[in-house]
Amino acid sequence: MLFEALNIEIFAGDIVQVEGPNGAGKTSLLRILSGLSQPYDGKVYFQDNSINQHREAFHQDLLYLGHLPGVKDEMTAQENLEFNLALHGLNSDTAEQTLAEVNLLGFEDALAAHLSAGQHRRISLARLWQSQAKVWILDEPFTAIDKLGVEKLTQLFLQHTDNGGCVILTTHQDLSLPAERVKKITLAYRFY
Amino acid sequence: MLFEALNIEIFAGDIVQVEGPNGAGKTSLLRILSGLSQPYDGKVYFQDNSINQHREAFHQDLLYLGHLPGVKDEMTAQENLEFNLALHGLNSDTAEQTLAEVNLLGFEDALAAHLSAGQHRRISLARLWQSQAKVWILDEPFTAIDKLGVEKLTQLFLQHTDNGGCVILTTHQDLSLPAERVKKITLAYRFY
Amino acid sequence: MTQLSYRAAFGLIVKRDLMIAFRHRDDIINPLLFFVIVVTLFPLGIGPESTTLARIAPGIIWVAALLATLLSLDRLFKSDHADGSLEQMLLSPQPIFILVLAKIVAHWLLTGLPLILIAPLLAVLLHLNEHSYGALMLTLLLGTPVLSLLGAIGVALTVGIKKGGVLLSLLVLPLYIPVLIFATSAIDTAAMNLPYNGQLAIIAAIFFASLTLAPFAVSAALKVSTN
Amino acid sequence: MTQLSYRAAFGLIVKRDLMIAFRHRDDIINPLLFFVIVVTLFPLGIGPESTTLARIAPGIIWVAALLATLLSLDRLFKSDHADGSLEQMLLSPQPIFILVLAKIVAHWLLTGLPLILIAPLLAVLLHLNEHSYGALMLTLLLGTPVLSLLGAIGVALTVGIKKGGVLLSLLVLPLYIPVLIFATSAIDTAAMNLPYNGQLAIIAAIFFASLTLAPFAVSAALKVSTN
Amino acid sequence: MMWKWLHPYANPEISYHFAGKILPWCARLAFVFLAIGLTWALLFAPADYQQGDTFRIFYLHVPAAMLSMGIYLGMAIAALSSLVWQLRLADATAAAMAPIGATFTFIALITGAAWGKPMWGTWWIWDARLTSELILLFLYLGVIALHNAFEDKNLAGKAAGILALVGVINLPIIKYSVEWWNTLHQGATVSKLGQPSMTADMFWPFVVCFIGFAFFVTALICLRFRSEILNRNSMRPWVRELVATEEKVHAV
Amino acid sequence: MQFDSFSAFIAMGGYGFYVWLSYGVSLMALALLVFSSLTNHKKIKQQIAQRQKRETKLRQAAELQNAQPRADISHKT
Ligand code: HEM
Ligand SMILES: Nc1ncnc2c1ncn2[C@@H]1O[C@H](COP(=O)(O)OP(=O)(O)OP(=O)(O)O)[C@@H](O)[C@H]1O
Ligand SMILES: Nc1ncnc2c1ncn2[C@@H]1O[C@H](COP(=O)(O)OP(=O)(O)OP(=O)(O)O)[C@@H](O)[C@H]1O
Ligand SMILES: [Mg+2]
Ligand SMILES: [Mg+2]
Repeated sequence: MLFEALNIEIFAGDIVQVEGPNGAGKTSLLRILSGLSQPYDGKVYFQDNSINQHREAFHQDLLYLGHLPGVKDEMTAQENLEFNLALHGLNSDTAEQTLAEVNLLGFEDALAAHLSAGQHRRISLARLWQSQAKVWILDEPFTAIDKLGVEKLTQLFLQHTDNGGCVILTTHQDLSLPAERVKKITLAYRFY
Repeated sequence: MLFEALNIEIFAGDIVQVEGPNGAGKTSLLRILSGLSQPYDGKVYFQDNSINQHREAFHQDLLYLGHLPGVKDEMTAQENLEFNLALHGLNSDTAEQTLAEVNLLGFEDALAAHLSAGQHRRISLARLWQSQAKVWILDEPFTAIDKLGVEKLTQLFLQHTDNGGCVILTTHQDLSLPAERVKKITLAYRFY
Repeated sequence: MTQLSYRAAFGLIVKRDLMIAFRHRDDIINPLLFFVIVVTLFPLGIGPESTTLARIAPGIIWVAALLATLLSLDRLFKSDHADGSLEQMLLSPQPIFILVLAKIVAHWLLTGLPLILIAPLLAVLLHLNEHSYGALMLTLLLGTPVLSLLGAIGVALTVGIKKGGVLLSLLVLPLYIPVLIFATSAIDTAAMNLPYNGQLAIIAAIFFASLTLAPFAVSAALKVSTN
Repeated sequence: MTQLSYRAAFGLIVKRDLMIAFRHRDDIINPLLFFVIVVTLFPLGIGPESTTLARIAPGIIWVAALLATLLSLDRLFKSDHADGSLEQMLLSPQPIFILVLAKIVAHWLLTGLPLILIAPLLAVLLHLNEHSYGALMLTLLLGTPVLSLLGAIGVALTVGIKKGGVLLSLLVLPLYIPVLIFATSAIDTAAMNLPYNGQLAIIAAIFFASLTLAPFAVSAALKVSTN
Repeated sequence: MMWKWLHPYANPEISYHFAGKILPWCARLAFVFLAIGLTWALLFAPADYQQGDTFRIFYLHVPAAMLSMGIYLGMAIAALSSLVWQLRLADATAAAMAPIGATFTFIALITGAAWGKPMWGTWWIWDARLTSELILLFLYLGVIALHNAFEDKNLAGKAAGILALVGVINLPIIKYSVEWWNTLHQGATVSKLGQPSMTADMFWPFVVCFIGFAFFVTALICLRFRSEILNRNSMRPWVRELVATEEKVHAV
Repeated sequence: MQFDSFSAFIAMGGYGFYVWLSYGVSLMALALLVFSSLTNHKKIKQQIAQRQKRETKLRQAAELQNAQPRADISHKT
């Protein structure tokens, strides 16, 4: 049992940073919110509907990125992005430009197997630039990303929330955002 | 070809931070320095001996931690640490205290499979507190580690170099160390 | 953002899986070679007399086909799970049923079909009775899709488990037994120049049953095992 | 810091591998069950006549043993590679030769030995000739370590490759053929109540040769494939 | 010393150009010998008094069978020298040889089978020689599959080299074991591979064919060796220049 | 010449199928080997050329990026 009597409401326009030491349960919380894990007790609602009952409608509005990038080594950077976009019903024609956004220009045709840890991560993050989902749930999106990349991502989050989206993320780094824009949920370390 | 005409000498007492954007070749460089990869051209020397010819002597003085923590899910935190210590010829009797150093007190008997990303990483980092190796090569040691943990590690690096060791590490975060203590090697993104 | 049509979603996944396999053409060739090598192990272990070999040929070819399919099952979901793509698929707005069916079809195209094509060669090596060739091909044609469909359930159940290799075979091999029995019995019957429609009909029934039910079982299993 | 003695390093690794296996007892039981299931598939695929079965029993038991070992080989280095422990072992100040030998010994204790213990049961199922039991046990005793040793070379070569499963069998099965041939031939000879020392001596020679050479090949292969 | 003499050929650039020079000559010689040899074999060599015109398969079958084994030996020697003396070029050679050897093994098997059907009444028997040829094919395919599985061709060469060596140690054991096995439970009653009575007018076309195939193999090894060298040295300036100039020639 | 007529040559004393099967399959296998060796060689060269092109593209992109801030400064002053 990691958390008890946790009651969160997240509105359009929120950036929510889930904080807590290692092992506090951040990943577990995000997986429950996205519907990947079933909570031991309790429910998750999206626009007043339980996410389990309206799976497809919820997923239409959800973008989740976990610890693993979900990038296939056997496909090129561009093919990976195109597949990801198409799978989520997005237009995949502009994949090349989107790759430029994440600084992968010139690597479109490189097999993902030949890219570094951070470059992998960038392929999966590229989807954010095209996404029309309202809810972004990101588990440590800055892992392996260099400073410039972190800066660019943070700006994107701002823009997304300005347009009425919301972002729920975990990270151990400080966000370079005005404090009033970020809501924090701090999970403490529970010794059962 | 990632780097050319790179000529580094590292002395006892140095903390060397290898910097560079994603895909610059930091991981590749560290793997070559530790002898895990063979360079395309060029050589690595330790105390005037080529590391390939004096493998065991070099490994006696080396501690390398890569992107992967090297922790077995099937063993408990303590068993993992004890094995790691014994494998490197260290005394494994004090494993329990060492786990306390990395804030895993109370998790000694938890199977590693049940621990979070950061806790995994902590098990593998725990070895640093016991290590008598002179050269520490650490690839993004702060990944998934919370702020307090980062602080504690940084202090340990200082202490290690004060005692005549040296630390070579990569990280995308800034080290909270006086600038004169840290040597930086900046790998640029080479467009071949 | 538009919801993809079911056909488009199905095609998208099949195309991707075929592309990945064709990038490493060995992925298609290796299970085939495994099939061939396993079949040749038996004469080496049993002895070269052609009458004995002919007698046991249907059993050997079918057992080898089961094992080759089994080894190739990993390709179905394991690597997608390991790199996080499976998670992304489950979170996509497409019906899981379609995604699963597409992956199974791609798997059959990549393993079942090649097995069928190479089987006559192995039949020659084992001196299979010449009346049996038709039955061998027909049973493989109807039977290998069943292997992919039932196998998918096993993989879906074990995908979250690290060392699933042997566990998977434990789950799946017993499910394969009916196909094995009816298929070899059809081939044996054909060798005696008797009609084997009965056995074929049963295999066909098994095929249709698993085609309609397996994708649901797989979807449910995936949700559980990625929890 | 003291350099561990070779014996201590050897013991450390063996102990660890055994411990990991015993944590998930399934790891030991599953290859065994696979062995049993594969053997039982044959009566189902071939038919129940006891003379045919007895005739082919040695071949089937041995082929099933090869396949069971093959499937369990992953345990040797794959998971250690996936979580980074292999890297740590290669960077430890212990001679790689010792570490490799220890891992192979642990693997044999966990798969070869149980196979030997359960083999008589399967021999009964297949109506093996009663003169052959001794030969079956002796050939398994000498032969299964060879399977672990040669298999280790294959795993070491493919450890860095993602979809190594089938590739591994391609590399390893041809190398297993001599053991298969001599072992089954010994059992067949024993069934005729003739002496089979010749075959046993050859298997023993293969065993000693691979015991001395395989660890070196494995070390070299590991260095290449983790590069 | 020998090493001094070998030294220039251990340089990839020099050996690339050297292979490029001998390639056309080998190709021409192969063409001439094969044209003469195969015409001779098909049109002018006498039919065997027992086997009739099926004997014309002999002129393909035996050279292919002999080369299939010879190439494996060559590959293993190359792999050994690469491991012992760290000659990077040697494992490029070994890698170049594997697909060629596999093709010849395949030809030996197919021609043998096509010969066996009329002579023995069956495409295949589990005879010692046949079985070990089949296993040889598996060993080749293993080496090729392993080589393909690695992205980095330098590593691929080393790994495939280790496997080729392990295989070559096993080859005599396999051969011996298969013979042992076969003599022990020999049940098939088909005639053994007959030692044909070779007359001169059958022998000479065979020799010409064999030489032709040998040149053919050498030419192919040169060609594939060149590809391997390029693949392994793609970052070297000389390769980049070479490719760039050829690109320009094509563009014009 | 061992054969009286072309049809006798094709028939090969009744063994035509086997002889021509052998020769046909062998020639095809060898042709395939030659073809794949040649295309492989070409493909490798193409890959190297393609990579070179990509690198020049990247280098130009990098130069452009480096040039831009300077252009800004000159604009201001
Ligand atoms: C698939 C079937 C066959 C295979 C795999 C096969 C394989 C071989 C091999 C490995 C050799 C050895 C070459 C050497 O010693 O250097 C050989 C030689 C030979 N084979 Fe076959 N063979 C097959 C069928 C046949 C048949 C059906 C015949 C004729 C009836 C035949 C006639 C010969 C002859 C005459 C030689 C040369 C013997 C010598 O002088 O060493 N082979 N074959
Ligand atoms: N297996 C590989 N084959 C070919 N190229 C590779 C391979 N692995 C990495 N590279 C290339 O080498 C370069 C350096 O990779 P490396 O992993 O060393 O980067 P890094 O500096 O550690 O990056 P990050 O900060 O993202 O971890 C990358 O540009 C990548 O394209
Ligand atoms: N499979 C599991 N079985 C049992 N307990 C688990 C399992 N996975 C995680 N836990 C426990 O749940 C707690 C929370 O884990 P979680 O991964 O959510 O942490 P986290 O906050 O994401 O940590 P980190 O910052 O290290 O990523 C941990 O204390 C861990 O012990
Ligand atoms: Mg986490
Ligand atoms: Mg890195």
